[in-house]
Amino acid sequence: MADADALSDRRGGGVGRHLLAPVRRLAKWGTPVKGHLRRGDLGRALGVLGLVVLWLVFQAFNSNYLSARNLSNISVDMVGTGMIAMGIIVVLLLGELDLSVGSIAGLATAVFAVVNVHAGLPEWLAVVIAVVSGTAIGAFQGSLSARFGVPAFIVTLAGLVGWTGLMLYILGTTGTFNFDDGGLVASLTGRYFGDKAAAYGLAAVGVLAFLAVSRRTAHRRQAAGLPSVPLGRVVLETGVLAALAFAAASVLNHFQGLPLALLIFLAIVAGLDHTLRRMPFGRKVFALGTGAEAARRAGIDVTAVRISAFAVSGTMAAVGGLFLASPTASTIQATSSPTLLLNALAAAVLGGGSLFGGHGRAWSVLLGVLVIQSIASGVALVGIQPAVQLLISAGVLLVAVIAESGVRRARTAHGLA
Amino acid sequence: MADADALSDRRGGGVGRHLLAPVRRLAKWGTPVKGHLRRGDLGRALGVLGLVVLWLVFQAFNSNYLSARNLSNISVDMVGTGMIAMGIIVVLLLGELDLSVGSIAGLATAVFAVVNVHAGLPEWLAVVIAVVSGTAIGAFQGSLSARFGVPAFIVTLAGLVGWTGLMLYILGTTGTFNFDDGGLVASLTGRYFGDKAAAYGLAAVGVLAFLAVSRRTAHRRQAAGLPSVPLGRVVLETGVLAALAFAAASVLNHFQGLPLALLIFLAIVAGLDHTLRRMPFGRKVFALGTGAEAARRAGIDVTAVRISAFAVSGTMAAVGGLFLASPTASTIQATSSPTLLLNALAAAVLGGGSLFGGHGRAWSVLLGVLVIQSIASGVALVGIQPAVQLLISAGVLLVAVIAESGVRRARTAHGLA
Amino acid sequence: DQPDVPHRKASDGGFTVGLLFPDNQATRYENFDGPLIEKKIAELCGACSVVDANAQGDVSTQRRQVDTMLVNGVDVLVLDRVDGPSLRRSVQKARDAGVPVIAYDRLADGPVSGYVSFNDYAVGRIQGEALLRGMGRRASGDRIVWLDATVPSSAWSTPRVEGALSVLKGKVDIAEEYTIGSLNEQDSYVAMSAAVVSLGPENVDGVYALNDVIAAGAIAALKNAHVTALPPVVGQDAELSAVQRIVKGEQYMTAYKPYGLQANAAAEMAVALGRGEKPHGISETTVGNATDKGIPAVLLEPVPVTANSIKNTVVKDGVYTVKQICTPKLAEACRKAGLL
Amino acid sequence: MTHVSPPPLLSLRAVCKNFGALQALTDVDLEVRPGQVVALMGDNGAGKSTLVKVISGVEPADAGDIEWHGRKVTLARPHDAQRLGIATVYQDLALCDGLDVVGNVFLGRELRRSGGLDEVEMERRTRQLMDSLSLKVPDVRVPVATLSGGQRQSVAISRALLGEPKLIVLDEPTAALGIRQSNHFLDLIEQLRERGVGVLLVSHNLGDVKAVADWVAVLRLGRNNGYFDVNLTSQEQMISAITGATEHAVTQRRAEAEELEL
Amino acid sequence: MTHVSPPPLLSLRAVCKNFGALQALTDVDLEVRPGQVVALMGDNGAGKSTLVKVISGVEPADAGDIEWHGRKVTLARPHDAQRLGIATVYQDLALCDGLDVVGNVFLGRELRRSGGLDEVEMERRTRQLMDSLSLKVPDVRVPVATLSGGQRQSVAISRALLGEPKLIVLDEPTAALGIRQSNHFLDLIEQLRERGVGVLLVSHNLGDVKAVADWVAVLRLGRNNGYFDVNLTSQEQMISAITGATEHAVTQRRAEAEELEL
Ligand SMILES: Nc1ncnc2c1ncn2[C@@H]1O[C@H](COP(=O)(O)OP(=O)(O)OP(=O)(O)O)[C@@H](O)[C@H]1O
Ligand SMILES: Nc1ncnc2c1ncn2[C@@H]1O[C@H](COP(=O)(O)OP(=O)(O)OP(=O)(O)O)[C@@H](O)[C@H]1O
Ligand SMILES: [Mg+2]
Ligand SMILES: [Mg+2]
Repeated sequence: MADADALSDRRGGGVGRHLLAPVRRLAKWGTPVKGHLRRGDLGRALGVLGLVVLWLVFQAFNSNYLSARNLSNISVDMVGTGMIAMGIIVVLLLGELDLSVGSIAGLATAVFAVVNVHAGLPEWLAVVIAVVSGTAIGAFQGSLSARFGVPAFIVTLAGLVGWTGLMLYILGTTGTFNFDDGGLVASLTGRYFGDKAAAYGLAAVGVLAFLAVSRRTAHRRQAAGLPSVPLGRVVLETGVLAALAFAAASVLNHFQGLPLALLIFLAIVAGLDHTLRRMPFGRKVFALGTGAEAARRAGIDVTAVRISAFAVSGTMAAVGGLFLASPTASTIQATSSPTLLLNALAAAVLGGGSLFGGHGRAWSVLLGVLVIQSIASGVALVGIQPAVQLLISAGVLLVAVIAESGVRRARTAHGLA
Repeated sequence: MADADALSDRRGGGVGRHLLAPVRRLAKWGTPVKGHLRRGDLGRALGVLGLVVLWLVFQAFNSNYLSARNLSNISVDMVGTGMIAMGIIVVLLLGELDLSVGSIAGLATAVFAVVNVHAGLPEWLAVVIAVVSGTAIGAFQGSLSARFGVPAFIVTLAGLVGWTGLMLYILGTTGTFNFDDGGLVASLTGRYFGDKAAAYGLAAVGVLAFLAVSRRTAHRRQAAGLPSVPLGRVVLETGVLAALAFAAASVLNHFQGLPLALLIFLAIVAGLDHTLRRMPFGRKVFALGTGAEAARRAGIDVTAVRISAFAVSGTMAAVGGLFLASPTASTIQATSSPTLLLNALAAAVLGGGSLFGGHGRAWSVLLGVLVIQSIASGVALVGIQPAVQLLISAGVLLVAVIAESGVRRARTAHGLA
Repeated sequence: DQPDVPHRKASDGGFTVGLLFPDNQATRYENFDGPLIEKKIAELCGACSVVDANAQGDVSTQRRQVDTMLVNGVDVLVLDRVDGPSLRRSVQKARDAGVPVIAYDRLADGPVSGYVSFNDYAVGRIQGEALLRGMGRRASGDRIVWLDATVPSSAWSTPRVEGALSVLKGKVDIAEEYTIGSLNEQDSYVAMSAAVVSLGPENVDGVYALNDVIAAGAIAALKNAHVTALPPVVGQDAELSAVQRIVKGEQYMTAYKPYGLQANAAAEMAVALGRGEKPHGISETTVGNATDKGIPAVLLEPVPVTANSIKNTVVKDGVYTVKQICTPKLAEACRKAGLL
Repeated sequence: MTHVSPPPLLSLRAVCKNFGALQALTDVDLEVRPGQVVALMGDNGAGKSTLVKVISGVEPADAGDIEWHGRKVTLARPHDAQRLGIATVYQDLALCDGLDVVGNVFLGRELRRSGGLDEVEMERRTRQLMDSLSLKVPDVRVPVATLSGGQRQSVAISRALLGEPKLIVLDEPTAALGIRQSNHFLDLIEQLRERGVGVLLVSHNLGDVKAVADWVAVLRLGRNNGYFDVNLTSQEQMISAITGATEHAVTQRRAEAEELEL
Repeated sequence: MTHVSPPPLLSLRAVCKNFGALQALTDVDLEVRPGQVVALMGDNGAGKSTLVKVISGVEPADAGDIEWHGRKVTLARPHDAQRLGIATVYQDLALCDGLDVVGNVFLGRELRRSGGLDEVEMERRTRQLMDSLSLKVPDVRVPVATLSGGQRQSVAISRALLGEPKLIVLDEPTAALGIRQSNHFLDLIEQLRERGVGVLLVSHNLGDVKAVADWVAVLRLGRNNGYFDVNLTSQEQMISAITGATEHAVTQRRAEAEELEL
């Protein structure tokens, strides 16, 4: 009663300065049960299911589909698109879109070819120049968008056309360019680690790292008195991961071993995942994506973050372009940029990288691009005509977003928004 | 003092129910001076200035540029892109983007050709079917976006690729299709009203209509006790409009007279402008663009409005496609859709159609597309190489958005946001 | 930079020829056709001038380029149309303006005054013959992979396919057949990789590739699949990189179309038409398109290029110099092929 | 007594609403009669705004019955509520930032005349409405995004008052209003009551509530926690119910009273 | 007297801010000293939030001087204000809707440990902070978009209290808070005062202001309209200044006093 008095008194405009006696704590009724359904689980489960169904369907059409050779091919061929998709994820997290990635990829290969073949610079330097020009282009687009407050989709639509124009201009009358098919870029997709220990070793390292990080986090949370993931779940997750990793390693070893391209891809995915989820840069990207003005008021240099994100996207596009150019040792065709963009975006979306800011893990791109490349490979093996291939690509993107939207709704309904 | 008492009393939790005596009205200190700078004026002035500069530059390069023949050509050639741009404006007002317009335009021409030439339906029916298929595609994309809560740029990116695939599929191995070059569609851009009275009459009707509407609005506002545009300004505006309209009519009459395409375009622009600014549908589009949840809570059927807007965009894309196909009497090339999209978007943005919802008049597209087509014509006359043309297209879009952003900021600074 | 030529024939006999090229995917237009035609016209008519434009694969661009050339007052058009919709209205427009149109490489619809191209049936035939020869040398199986384009815009690619089949039918087994969406190496690579997975790397005995770009992608795929003894691959166009692959022994053959002959024929026709003469003297045959019959035509014969005929074909015609072909890395292979 | 009195304007029975595992509303009952001002109070996160959204059709209930004039209705969309005559001022206002004041006030029920919208009449009425409420905005033609917090709230209130709502639901409508505006607004609520409009007022301000409300319904942790006659209940009792200091006494009494009535 | 007292923490002199033709602030002066709670009052649209944004560097002033500890400073970006030790609760809260509570509280000053962010420690401290303020959210790991109005305000307040601000600027911080939470918050302001923190409190609630403020600065139509010692001024005087009933008396007195001081 004394409490209540004090309350009404103060609220009622009295001048007294009673200190409110501590009141009973509210019951903690609101904590949702999250143990059994962590964010993204549903999406990943759906993705894996979809992948399995796809594989079985294509296998029924062509019995070589699930051969070690073809699976290994898929694991290499997906890297180019996957790299581009990872860049797109960063931009999607900002709540923006980069339509120019396909063109940047093409332009980067042209820059590489011209600098290497025409100007005669060594390959490694040409690679650096090509990648840095991707970075610069991304940063340029990002800064235009940030400084003039112009939506990125417009700036990058101009890029989609403009960088293609620049590429054609650089290639000049030749239209296309071949480079050394025994060189550095060509070996990006041509090199395999034949030693069986390589693939298995990588699988083992990955599984152990996962286990170590999970356990350490759980310990620290317990020490801080916070709820933590139960041991059972960690064991389960580690088991699933180990099964997948060693199965994949075994398949790869049945063909030519661990591809260099895959190794690089996994390393970059791991790095990007860590950057996005565990580093301040990633937090800033998320913040901008879900509230640009709030982020600005929190003292975040909004322009810098935006420019960096687009620079990452441009860089990854250039890297992806080099991987895509690697097998044929020739520049990427200018006309293919919309399809490239579409595939990369579909991979990013399929991987569960929500388009609405706030979600999206780099790891999930791995799943997304695996699905996309599995479809591409199946379509090629079955020999579907190109017009229909375009329809299929479009359909896959649509299915991806609709599935993603379903997952998002399920998540919201479970209070995990 | 009695007032103050009542105030503090009530605020302070008293149970009395005094009626607050009327208080002195606040001074109307906040009304910004708007007479001299109405919304959009700055953008339009900048646009006209840019157009004049462009014309002079191209004329310096090629003395045939400002010939009546070329100007008349421009007025006809701009119609296809202009139609598409008008559809884009509606979607931009929603705060969305339709990337598929170029592909829909191409697909519509393919549908027309197949239905007309292959199936042998009469031309008018084939036109209706082609346009309706554009409407249906737009509505389909809009409903996917609305029902699944998927950003339209993704759905329409899938469309950009998918409809091209469908077009190629429809055209089959032929890759292209020709239709009657003396028929209805061909005459869309081929027909002129040679009678001098036609062009001048249209100019006169337009000017008089503007004057009548302005005066009536001013009268009604005065009658309702609201501030209204002063007579002097109306006279000035009418004068400027009359000068422009009669100059244009005279140029057209120096070539072959009033083009049918231009007449249709002006009629559709007028209709769309009225719909967007003076009809409930337009208001709903604006509302959704600046606050979808608020619009929903206001009882607006958000899904229906979204679907309608995309249906308009699809329809206009199909119509634009027919106009673009008209001069060659053949289907539009599948590969041209990104450039088409770019040009239409640039026209929409250049015209001052803000991308951030809330602004954008259909009339301004006229200016935007005139600029775009003037550049296209000039670039062709001067003989610039295609790779550089792509760079120029991209540059124009960038300049457009940067200018638009400048105008927007100036507007905000003048409290007209 | 374009001279203001008065509309009809100038008194000194000089006039302007407009060249319209479709795209720059292939290297030939800017490197060969354009310069060669220009050179020949200069030879035949000193006072004449040439303007050119490239539509970069877009039909609307090409239409506008025709309009522009008419506005600028050219007297003859040499039109290599975009591979797609015809430019019937543009051709008609030119005819209405009194400007004759020569269809170059690809036949356009409308009132065309002349046609210069290669015999596509023969292209297919020599590709087929070479493939058989190459496979015979290996004497393994008879399974070939057929890589072709999706836009075989009827007029020029169907005869090629017929020509090739006329040789190959019954002699080989077309084990896998792929339509390449767009003519680039990446798409070809994807298709060939699929073929290798389907057939097994050791079961590809020959590859029919539409042209050299497709051949390049196919060879890359075979190499990446670690096929050590490459099967014979045939292509078309005699691109420099293809000639180099032939030197290296990766590609078996390319169908070389001596652009010089084609350019000369077109230039002769253009000059004749520009002077108001009939071009029938130059042509050996006539063809018909969708609208017109009896178009005077020059159909030239392609030449197969294999390792031992490089010297006598592309090098002899001055298309490429030995120095261009034999980069330092290829020196060894060049010596083997007798180029160095 | 029950069979002679007309059925309440709005009555909710056992309304539930979950957000995933979180039970925002559990078996909530509520009644509002014409000419009655019912205040809805409760701690932060008690579920008041969720209940408001249920009544406005913005976020339909998961379970429970809603009756309007004694007849069962479904409120699945905002449109459903509006058609019945329910007007709402949301806690987050829900204005279209880019539309001007006139556009927001008339959104969804624009006045028309031959040939399109009647902008002149809408502007005139908006000015009139805002003047009559002593709500001030610099200009009715500026986008609401540029308005101050209180001015925005004024626009939302004007919007709700337009037309002739039968039930007006107000979610903390005076939170951003100035002293004078608040008082004027409270007067307005009384005028509404006199015109027979039902009012559901969410507020944290006991003073305001005591000043205008007839009844106070208290929510606590998503459940009913008391229903008081303002004139017969002390502030202390209400605060106890809101903060949970005493959960039984009052609820008990109310429950018994209800049992008798049925 | 002037030369012995330390310079004020923050002092504004002749600050002006225009939005186009609209003069939102005209020659506004204001001082806050360490350990002082200054309330900023005024009618809706008086310019209070605009002044708050000027002080926080969100919308820099067009003219006028800002001094911090007697030294002239430029507040061109939010970052500038933060570096000085100014923490702000905005009227519109300015939270990142998609980030969770922990993410919002620590936004822009995340804790790090080797290898990245220290999520565990941030979560622990957030829980601690919210508990100590008796501010309740269902879970510190849900996105703030799903929180109730009051819960969101709690997050914004926690955010401002984190670290050791020297000046804390509060724009209607209790507008959405419940009774208990409001009171607890007012206690907190007193604790801040005792720790020597300067507080600028924007509020429409005379009760709250009288309860915690030392001084009341009144804005009217974007200009200073009085500066009162809370203990020496009646509510009526303040209301008059706010609503403009009497514009001279008080301002006059204050102006004279200032002249003497200078
Ligand atoms: N969309 C949503 N998703 C998940 N949880 C939600 C959602 N909306 C509300 N909640 C939760 O439901 C509970 C009740 O919220 P509500 O907004 O109804 O509270 P309130 O009584 O209006 O509080 P306040 O006085 O702070 O406005 C809160 O715990 C809130 O976190
Ligand atoms: N960005 C802006 N553009 C134009 N005018 C603005 C802008 N921001 C504020 N204003 C105007 O400036 C004036 C002061 O607004 P401000 O938000 O400072 O008022 P306030 O005192 O905080 O009012 P409240 O008590 O309602 O929150 C208002 O008339 C408002 O319309
Ligand atoms: Mg609430
Ligand atoms: Mg304010």
